[in-house]
Amino acid sequence: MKIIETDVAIIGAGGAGLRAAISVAESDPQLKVALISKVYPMRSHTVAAEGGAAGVIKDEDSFENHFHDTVAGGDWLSDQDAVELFIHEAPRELTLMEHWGCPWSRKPDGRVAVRPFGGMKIERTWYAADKTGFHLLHTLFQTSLKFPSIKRYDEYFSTDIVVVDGKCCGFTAIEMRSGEVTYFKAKSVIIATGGAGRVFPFTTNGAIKTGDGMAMAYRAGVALKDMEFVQYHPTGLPGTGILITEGSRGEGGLLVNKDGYRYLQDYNLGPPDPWPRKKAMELGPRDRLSQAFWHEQQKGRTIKTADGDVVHLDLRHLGEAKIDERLPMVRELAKSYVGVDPVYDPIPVRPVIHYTMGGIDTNIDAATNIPGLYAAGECSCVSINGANRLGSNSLTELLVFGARAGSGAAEFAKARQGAINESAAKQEAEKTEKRLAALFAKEKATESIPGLRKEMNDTMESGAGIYRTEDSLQATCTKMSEIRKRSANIGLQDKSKVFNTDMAEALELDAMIDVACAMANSALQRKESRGSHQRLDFEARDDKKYLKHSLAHYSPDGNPKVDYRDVTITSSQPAERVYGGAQE
Amino acid sequence: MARSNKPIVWGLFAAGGTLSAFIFPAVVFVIGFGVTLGFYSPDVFSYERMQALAANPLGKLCLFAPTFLIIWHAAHRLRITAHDFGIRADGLVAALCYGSAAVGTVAMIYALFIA
Amino acid sequence: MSRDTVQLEILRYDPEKDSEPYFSTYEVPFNDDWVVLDAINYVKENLDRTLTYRWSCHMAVCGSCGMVINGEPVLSCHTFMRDYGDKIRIEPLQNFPVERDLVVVIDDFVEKLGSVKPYIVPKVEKTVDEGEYIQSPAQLAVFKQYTACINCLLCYSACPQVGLNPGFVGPAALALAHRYNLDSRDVGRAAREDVVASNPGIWECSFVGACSEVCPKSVDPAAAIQQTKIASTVDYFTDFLTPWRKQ
Amino acid sequence: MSRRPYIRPVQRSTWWLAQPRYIRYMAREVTSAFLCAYSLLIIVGLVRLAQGPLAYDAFLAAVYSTSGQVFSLLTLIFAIYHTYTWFQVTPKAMPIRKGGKLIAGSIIVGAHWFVFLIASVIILYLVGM
Ligand SMILES: Cc1cc2nc3c(=O)[nH]c(=O)nc-3n(C[C@H](O)[C@H](O)[C@H](O)COP(=O)(O)OP(=O)(O)OC[C@H]3O[C@@H](n4cnc5c(N)ncnc54)[C@H](O)[C@@H]3O)c2cc1C
Ligand code: SF4
Ligand code: F3S
Ligand code: FES
Repeated sequence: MKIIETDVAIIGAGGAGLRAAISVAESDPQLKVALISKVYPMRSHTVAAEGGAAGVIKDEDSFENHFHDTVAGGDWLSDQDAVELFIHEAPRELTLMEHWGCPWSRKPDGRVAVRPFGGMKIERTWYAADKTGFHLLHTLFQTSLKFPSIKRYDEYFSTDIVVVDGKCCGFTAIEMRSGEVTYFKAKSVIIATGGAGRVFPFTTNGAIKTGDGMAMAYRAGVALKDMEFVQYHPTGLPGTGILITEGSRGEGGLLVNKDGYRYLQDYNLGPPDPWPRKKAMELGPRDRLSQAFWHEQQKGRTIKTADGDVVHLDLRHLGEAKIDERLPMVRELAKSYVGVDPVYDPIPVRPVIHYTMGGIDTNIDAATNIPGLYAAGECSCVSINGANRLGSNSLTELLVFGARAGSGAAEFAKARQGAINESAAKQEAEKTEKRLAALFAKEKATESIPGLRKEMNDTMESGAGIYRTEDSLQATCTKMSEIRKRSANIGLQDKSKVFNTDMAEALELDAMIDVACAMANSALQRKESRGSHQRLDFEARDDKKYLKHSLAHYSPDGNPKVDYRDVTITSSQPAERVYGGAQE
Repeated sequence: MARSNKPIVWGLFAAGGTLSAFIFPAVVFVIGFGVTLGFYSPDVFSYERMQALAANPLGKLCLFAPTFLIIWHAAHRLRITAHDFGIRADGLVAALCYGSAAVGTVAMIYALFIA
Repeated sequence: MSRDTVQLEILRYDPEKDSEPYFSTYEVPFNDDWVVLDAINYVKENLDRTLTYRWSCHMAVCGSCGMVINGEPVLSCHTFMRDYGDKIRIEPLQNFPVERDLVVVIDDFVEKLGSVKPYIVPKVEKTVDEGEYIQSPAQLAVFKQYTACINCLLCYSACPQVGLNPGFVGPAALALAHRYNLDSRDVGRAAREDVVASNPGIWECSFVGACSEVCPKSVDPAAAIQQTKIASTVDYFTDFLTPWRKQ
Repeated sequence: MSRRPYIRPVQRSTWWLAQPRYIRYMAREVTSAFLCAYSLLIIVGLVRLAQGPLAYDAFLAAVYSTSGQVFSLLTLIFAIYHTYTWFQVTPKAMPIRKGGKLIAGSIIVGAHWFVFLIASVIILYLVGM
């Protein structure tokens, strides 16, 4: 086994991982940073984010506003100390990105422009046309090239965290091109592996978002927090699940049902003003909009297509010039993938799995309960997003907490006492090698990887979708633990060492099963409706029992133990979430 | 890596390319077909007239400058084209191309300014 | 024309088994809405688990699924089956070593990308507390197009000079250098010239223009390179004529 | 080591036959051969001119001979192709902005052709004067 020694190792080179790497490099150029990613950094899924990143910048806006929008948007499940820190750091991080060259869209006076976003009281979403994530990611990647202390290991697939005597001592990863298992011996480790949308069949998430890092931390003994909260985005293209950014509604796009009626007014989101009113109608929060779709569908007022039911997103009244200036990518995507030019026709859209609010349990410093192990970005749950993330908060989150994880991990690495017990760590690391060898050696596989993956996707959609019930969740939990068992019988048809994607898919499936089990079980046990977690059998929010974070603890049989922790409340007591005209 | 000295030849290439784009079709037409198609009377290119042109300082310049730029344009592009055709002896090719352009330039100087 | 199936001829190469690449043919269902990547995924899920290729976003933005389809470098997630006939020939990107099947080795490109110093060298250092640099929409428009590169490498596959001269820094990297050179916040041009204006830099480009023709994001690297050539030539002569100005 | 990246050979001298766009490129590059030859012809003419009337008239006769005419015709075709390709790419090499907006390439190309026409007329006129 190859051993690579470093001070700080970062798994994942998306927005969060790159930000963390730069943060380490800036805090101490002497520290060696290893940045590991299963794809080249610029392929990370941060690249797909379109709409923008939130941070208070306008004079008429305030930190209180951003705080309140975030906490209320999260249905009071956010930790308010974390939110406070987040909103204060947000404009600083976004400004820093500007200094590093991010081509933010500008106002005529040359200052950064902001646009409205769902659930936000005032425009505070910084954007770079409708390719914000793309620009952030490339700016971060290119800036990272400036630092000689950052050494990248591209296309290394990381598999297991190595823990010795309760402390994190690095992790193992497979170099895709050679198939070789490598032990990264590190004083501190940051997990920044992104979300897990691929657990579901219809998602905006790229093929790489399979929850690997969540599963690694989970198996190593870190709880997965609030996993029942999975966000549907109301406007995905049917068939592919390609996202039509919320920016399109921020610019004034309208949602109408098969009768051309702006149905959101029937769900406490009105009045239907012709202009975009903040926090109302099309600019309501994502959970409410996706749920409204479900109700319309029940009432038979959606439009039937070969790729499922849709509603229409109408941008025509914006005119060609504005669409081309502000939403060029939306136009391009709609034209290519559904054959609709939004200048002339409304775009068919439907809710699509988008974001995992839950993730690796960390404190406000991005640290997990294992000393030396940190997490940031979508894979983590510092708890700013609560039960429903507001659009454009997560790009900012990965900057703020990526940076924080970086400085925390740097401090930890410098202060760490005593050498890593290499032989014990190597022994741990060798387990990965053995597991892999067994996978390659298996001759008679009775389960297929795509087959099992499809079964998982289907049961998650049918049982743990927009609306959930005891029965549906119970069925999914049972099915998931069956899938967990059957997954022991998968094998590889590809036995090559070089760039074996059959193997990668097997490992990803393994991770997704763990994550799915945590989601389904956490959802089953939360007997209330809150944010994105809506139960038809418990329609009300229940603050007495469930103003709490759920914590799923790993169990090999796929039935995690779930316990709870109080939410941190500083200044905002739980209240009703009101949107639409009623808010004023 | 070191900065290249190619700007010298590339500058000539670009200037010659631009100039020839504007005037060369007309020039070729005039020389090749002006008389044979009956566009001009034959004495337009008579020895006396041309001699007078070449004796005039402005005429000298009009003959020399464009031809100079165009031949250097062509020499540089030929060098690259040789490479595109798989000839790898770039040093030799460069010497030949630029060498010929230099010889042409000297010949012109001789014809216009010395002889 | 309605069809039931389409044949995919895919270049295969497994370094552990094959001495050189060969084509395998797969029959896949025809689907009007499918991009070619969907058909390849169909093969991987149903016909051959060993087929190896890269992809992630399925929305033409991550840049990982570049392939040569019927001779033309394209993004397979943005190329529709309906635009092809009954046979589709799929090969890895040209001008890169083939690691396995459709996966090529791009280390060399990543190295070159870094070599042009693709980051802001600020004119005046500002702290975060001093706020953002002022940049007008017009100043932004000057370089915006060159920020759109997704590093898909279709241009490296299309450019013959990349194949003929392995040292050539190449279109995308040079376009990125140009992007920073044009940014009103940046003063790093002189530092970038070491690589950009060297022989393997812009001077290896003979303006074939294929790079811009295949670019899925309208970056137009050919334009970037020609503009850089002009600027570098002007620099060269200014330096030559006014030697005292050189630091 | 199981890695063994396969390097596909590059056709050093015939690569350009692979695609129409490469052929178009090579046609453009080959214009230089004609431009070169014709400039040499002009230079020879100038030298002949310096050598006296006999030499010069022989030169003119060569230009007007059949092979001379064929050569001129070929050169004319390639010269026009050179002009076409050169104008076509100028908007790329020298984009012009006005008020933050790029001026359309077709306008720049059109302006070039316009100047080309005027220049050609002037040349034709001046020579005949
Ligand atoms: C289509 C879309 C649009 C969005 N729009 C917005 C928006 O407008 N505003 C907003 O705020 N948010 C938006 N989001 C959400 C936001 O983009 C993501 O939450 C965020 O980018 C996640 O970043 P990350 O750094 O955590 O993870 P990613 O960018 O997903 O990066 C994960 C990294 O981890 C690596 N990795 C994963 N597993 C392994 C492994 N096993 N071994 C090694 N490396 C591994 C990957 O290679 C990758 O480098 C959007 C999301 C999507 C999908
Ligand atoms: S310039 Fe265009 S073709 Fe080249 S890598 Fe960038 S996006 Fe791809
Ligand atoms: S194709 Fe190649 S030669 Fe130049 S213009 Fe583009 S880089
Ligand atoms: S899969 Fe991302 S560009 Fe094609």
